[in-house]
Amino acid sequence: MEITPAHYTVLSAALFSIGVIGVLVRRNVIIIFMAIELMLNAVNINLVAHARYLENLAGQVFVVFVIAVAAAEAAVGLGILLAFFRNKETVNIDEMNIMRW
Amino acid sequence: MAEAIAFYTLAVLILGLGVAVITTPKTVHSVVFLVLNFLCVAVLYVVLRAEFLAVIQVLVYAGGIVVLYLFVVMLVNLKRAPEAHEDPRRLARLGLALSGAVLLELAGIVVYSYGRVTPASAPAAAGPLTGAGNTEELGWLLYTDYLIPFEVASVLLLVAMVGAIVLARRES
Amino acid sequence: MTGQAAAASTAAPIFDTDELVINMGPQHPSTHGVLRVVLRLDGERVVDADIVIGYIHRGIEKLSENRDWTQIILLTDRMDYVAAATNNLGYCETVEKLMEIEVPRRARYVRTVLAELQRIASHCLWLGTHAMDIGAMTVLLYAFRERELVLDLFEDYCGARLTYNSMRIGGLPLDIPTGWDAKVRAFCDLMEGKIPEYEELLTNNRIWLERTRGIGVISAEDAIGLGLCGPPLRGSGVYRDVRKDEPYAAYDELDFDVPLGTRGDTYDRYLIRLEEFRQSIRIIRQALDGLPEGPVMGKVPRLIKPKAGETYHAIESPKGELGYFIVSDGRATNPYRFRVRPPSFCNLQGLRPLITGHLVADVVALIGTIDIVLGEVDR
Amino acid sequence: MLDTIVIPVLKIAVLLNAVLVAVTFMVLLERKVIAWAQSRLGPMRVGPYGVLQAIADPIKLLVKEDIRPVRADPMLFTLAPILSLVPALVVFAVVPFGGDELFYVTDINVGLLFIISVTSIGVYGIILAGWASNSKYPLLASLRASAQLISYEIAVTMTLVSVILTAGTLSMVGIVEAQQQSGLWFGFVQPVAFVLVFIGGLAETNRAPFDLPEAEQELTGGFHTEYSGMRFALFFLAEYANIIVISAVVTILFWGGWLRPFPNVEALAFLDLIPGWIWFFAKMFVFLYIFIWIRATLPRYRYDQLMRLGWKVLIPVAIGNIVLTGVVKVLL
Repeated sequence: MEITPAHYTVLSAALFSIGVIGVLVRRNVIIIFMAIELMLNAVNINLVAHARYLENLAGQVFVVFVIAVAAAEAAVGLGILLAFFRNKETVNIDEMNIMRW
Repeated sequence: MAEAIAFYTLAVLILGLGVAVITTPKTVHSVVFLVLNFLCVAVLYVVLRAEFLAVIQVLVYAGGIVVLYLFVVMLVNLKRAPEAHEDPRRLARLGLALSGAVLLELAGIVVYSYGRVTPASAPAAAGPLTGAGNTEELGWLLYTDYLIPFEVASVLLLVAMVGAIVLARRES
Repeated sequence: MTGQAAAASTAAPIFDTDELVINMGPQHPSTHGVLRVVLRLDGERVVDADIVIGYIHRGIEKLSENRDWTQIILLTDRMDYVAAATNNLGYCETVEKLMEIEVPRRARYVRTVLAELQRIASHCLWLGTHAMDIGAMTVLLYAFRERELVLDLFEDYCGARLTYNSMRIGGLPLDIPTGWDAKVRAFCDLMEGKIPEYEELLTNNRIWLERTRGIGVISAEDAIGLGLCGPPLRGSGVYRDVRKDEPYAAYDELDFDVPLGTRGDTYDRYLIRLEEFRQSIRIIRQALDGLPEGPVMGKVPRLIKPKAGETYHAIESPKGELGYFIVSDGRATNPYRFRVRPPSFCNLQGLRPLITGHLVADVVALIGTIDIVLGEVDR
Repeated sequence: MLDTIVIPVLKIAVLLNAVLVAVTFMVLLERKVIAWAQSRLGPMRVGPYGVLQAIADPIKLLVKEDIRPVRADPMLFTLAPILSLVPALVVFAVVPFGGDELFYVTDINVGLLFIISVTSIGVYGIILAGWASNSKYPLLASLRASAQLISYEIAVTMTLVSVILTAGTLSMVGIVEAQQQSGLWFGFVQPVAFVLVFIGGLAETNRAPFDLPEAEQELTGGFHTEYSGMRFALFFLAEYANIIVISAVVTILFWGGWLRPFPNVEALAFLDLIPGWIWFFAKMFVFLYIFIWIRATLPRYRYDQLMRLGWKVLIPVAIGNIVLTGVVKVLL
C-alpha cells in the first residue's frame, strides 16, 4: 500500500484530462477558465509530489510561480470576458468570433 | 498506510469534484465545486509535506482567484444558457476523443517512465523534507536562486492588475 | 429553452442592464413608516428615484368636512402623530382666526410651552432615528429617554401620551396642574445637560462628519423652488420661521434665535435641529417665567359655527410650516372645505433631487434628514 | 493511538463545545454591555439578570420554523451557512490558549498563515448566501461584503507580514515565545500594526462601524435577510466565532498571549501564580469588550468611504510598516 510518485502522477494526469475535456467540450467561457485552473492544479500536484520524492524544493518554487500566473490569467481573462459580455451579452465561446468591436 | 488512506480519499474527491466542475449545468455550482476541489488539493499538499503551499493554495486560489470567478458569474447573469447556442462546426465528440487521447498519452508516459525504474532505485522511500523549515527554505530559494523569476512574476501580476482594471472599466 | 435558461430568465434579470431597480419600502427598517422609494441604481449610486406615498392615507381632510368643528381637533392628532400638540395648535388658531375669537393670554403662553415641548419631543425622535439610520444606535436610546420625559409631562397635563387632543377652539380645556411648571423647568434643566451628550457622540465624530458633511446639499434657490420649509429650508440659509415672520401664540412676546445653516447639507440640518433644542428650552423658560394669571378659555359661542368665509393660517411645527386652509359656508356645523399644508409632504418633494446621485447608504440618511412623518404626508 | 487520535479528538470536541458556548455568552455579553451603554437593563427575564438568555436564544433559534424562499437555490442556500461557520471554527485548531500543549490542538509551522487563509474561505458563505437567496437586498449586501472582506484581508495580511518579520516565525506558539524572549509584547514594538490589525479585524468580522453587509437600515438585514431559524443561527455563530478568533489572534500577536505582563521582570514573578490561560482569557475579554463598545458608540461608514479607508489608508500604511520593520530589523 505504499504511495509512490507514480500514484500522484496518475492522479495528476487524470485531473489534467478532466481539464482538457472541460476546455474542449464546454462552451461557457467561465467553465473553460475553470477547466484551465484544474489543469494548472494537476500540474501543481505533479510538481509538489516530485519535489517531495526527489527532495528538491525547486518543484515547490515553481508551484508558487504557477499560482502567480494563474492569478494573472484569471484577472485578465475575466476582465476580457466582462468587457466582451458588455458588448455581446454572451459568454459562449462559439459566439466569440470577432477580432474587434 | 495513513498516507494511502489519505491519498485515495483525496484522489477520489479531487477527481469527483473535477468532473462535477465541468459537468454541472449551473455555473455557480461549478465554482463551488472548484473551491472544494482546491481545498482538497490543499490537503493533498499537506500530505506531501508542503504546508506553505497548502496555505497559499487556500489563500490565493480558493480565497482569491475563485472569488473573482464567483463575482464574474454573478455579474454575468445570463438570459439564456451559453450552451443553448449550438455551433454546427463544433464537434464535442471529437473533443471527448481528443481528451481521451491526452489521458492515454499521459498514462503511457507514466507507465513507461515508472515501469522502468526498479522499486529499489526509486526515490519513493524519501522521507519528509527537513522538519519545520519548509517555509523558510522556500523563501530562501525564492529570494536567491529564483530571484529573477520571482521579480518577473511580480511584474506580471502588476501588469495583470493594470490590464484587468483597464479592461473591466466602463467606457464613459 | 433548457432548465437553466428558464431559471435565469425568471430569476430577476438584475444585471441585464447596468441599472438595478430596488424597492425600498413600504416595509423597510428606515423609511420611517410606509414610505416607498423605488430606486434605480447604477452599482450603488442612485440614478433616479420614484417616491410613492399614500400607504396610510386615511382621508383626514375629507373626514374633517363631515365632523363638527371640535371633533376635528382629534383628527389633527393623527396627522403628525409625533407632534400632535402643534397640529392641535395650528387647527385651533385657524378656526379662532376665522371666528375672530380672542384667546386669553395665559392660554397662549401655555400653548407656546406645549408647542415647544412638542418640538423637543419631535426632534428627539428625529435625532434618534436619524442617528440610527446612519448606524449610531446608542443615540436612539438616549434621545428616546428624553422624549419619554416630555411624554410624561404631556401625560401630566392632559392624560394622553401621543394623541393629546390638548387644545380647544378659544383656549385650552384644562389649566396646567399644580406643580407642572416646576416639572417642566426641571425637565429643561435636565435636557440642557443631555444635549452635550448627543453632541459628544455625533457632532465631532469623524464618521458622522463623513456621513453627513456635503451629503444632500441643496442651495437656497433650490430649497425655495422646491417649497421646502422648516429646518431643511433654514439649513440652506434661508431665514424663514413662521414664529418670527407671522407670530402666533405668544411668540411675539418671547425672545429666541432662528439658527441658520450655511452649506445646506445634512450636517447643517443636524446642527440646526440641535440648536432648536436649546432655543426651545429658552422659549419654554421665558414663557413659564412670564406666565400670566387668568382664564385659559376665551369667550366661545356654545355652537361653533363660523360665518361664511375662508382663511389660511400657518404655524411652525417641528417639521416646518404647517398650514391649514379652511372654508366655511356659514350654514353647517362642519367645514365646507378643509385642507392641510403638511410640512412633511412639502419637504418630501425635495427627496428626489436630494438623493439622485448619492449612494444607497445616503438615501436613508437623507430620508432621515428631511424628517418626515408619513401620517402627515398621506393624511 | 492515544496520542495521535484519542487526545486530539477529545481536545477538538472540548474546544468546539467551548467555542459554541462562549459564542452564546458573547451574545449575552454584547446585549448586556450595549444595554448598559444605552442606559437600559438588557435581558432580565430569563434567569437572574438574564444570564440564562444565553441558553434561551439558541433554543428559540433551533425550534423556529425554517423558511426557504421558493426561488432560492436549494443546494447553495443550505451550503452557505455551513461554509461560513466551518472556517470560523476550524481556525481554533491553531489558536494556543496557553503555553502548555494541553491548551492547543496543534501547533503548525504556518499557523498564522493558516488562520489567514482559512478565514478567507468564510467569504464564500456570505457571497453564496446573497446569491442563493435570489433576492436583491441580500445580493447587494453580499457583493458589498465580499469586496469588503477581500480588501481588508489584503490590509491585514500585509500588516501581519511586519509582525512575522519581528517574530521570525509563523507558528502561533513561536510568536508568543518570541515575545517572551524579547521581553516585550509586540503591541509595544508594533503599535501601528496592532491598530491596523484591529481595524481590519473589525472590518473582516463585519462589525460596526464596518457592518455594511448587514446594515439593517440600508439593506434590511444584509446577506442573511432571507434566512431564518437555525440557518440564520449558523451565520450568527460564525460572526461571533470570528470575533473571538480576532480577539484571540490580536492577544497572541500583540499582547503576549498567555504571558504575564513584563514577562522578563523578575520582580513581578508573583504574577505567575495566576495561570497563563487566565491571562490569555483576560486579555481576550478586553478585546471582546472593545468590539462591543465600538458597536455601541460609532455610526456606520458608507461603502465608498470604507473602501477608501481600506485601500488608500490601511494598505499604504501597512506597506510602510513592513518597510520600516525591515529596515529596523536589518540595522539592528
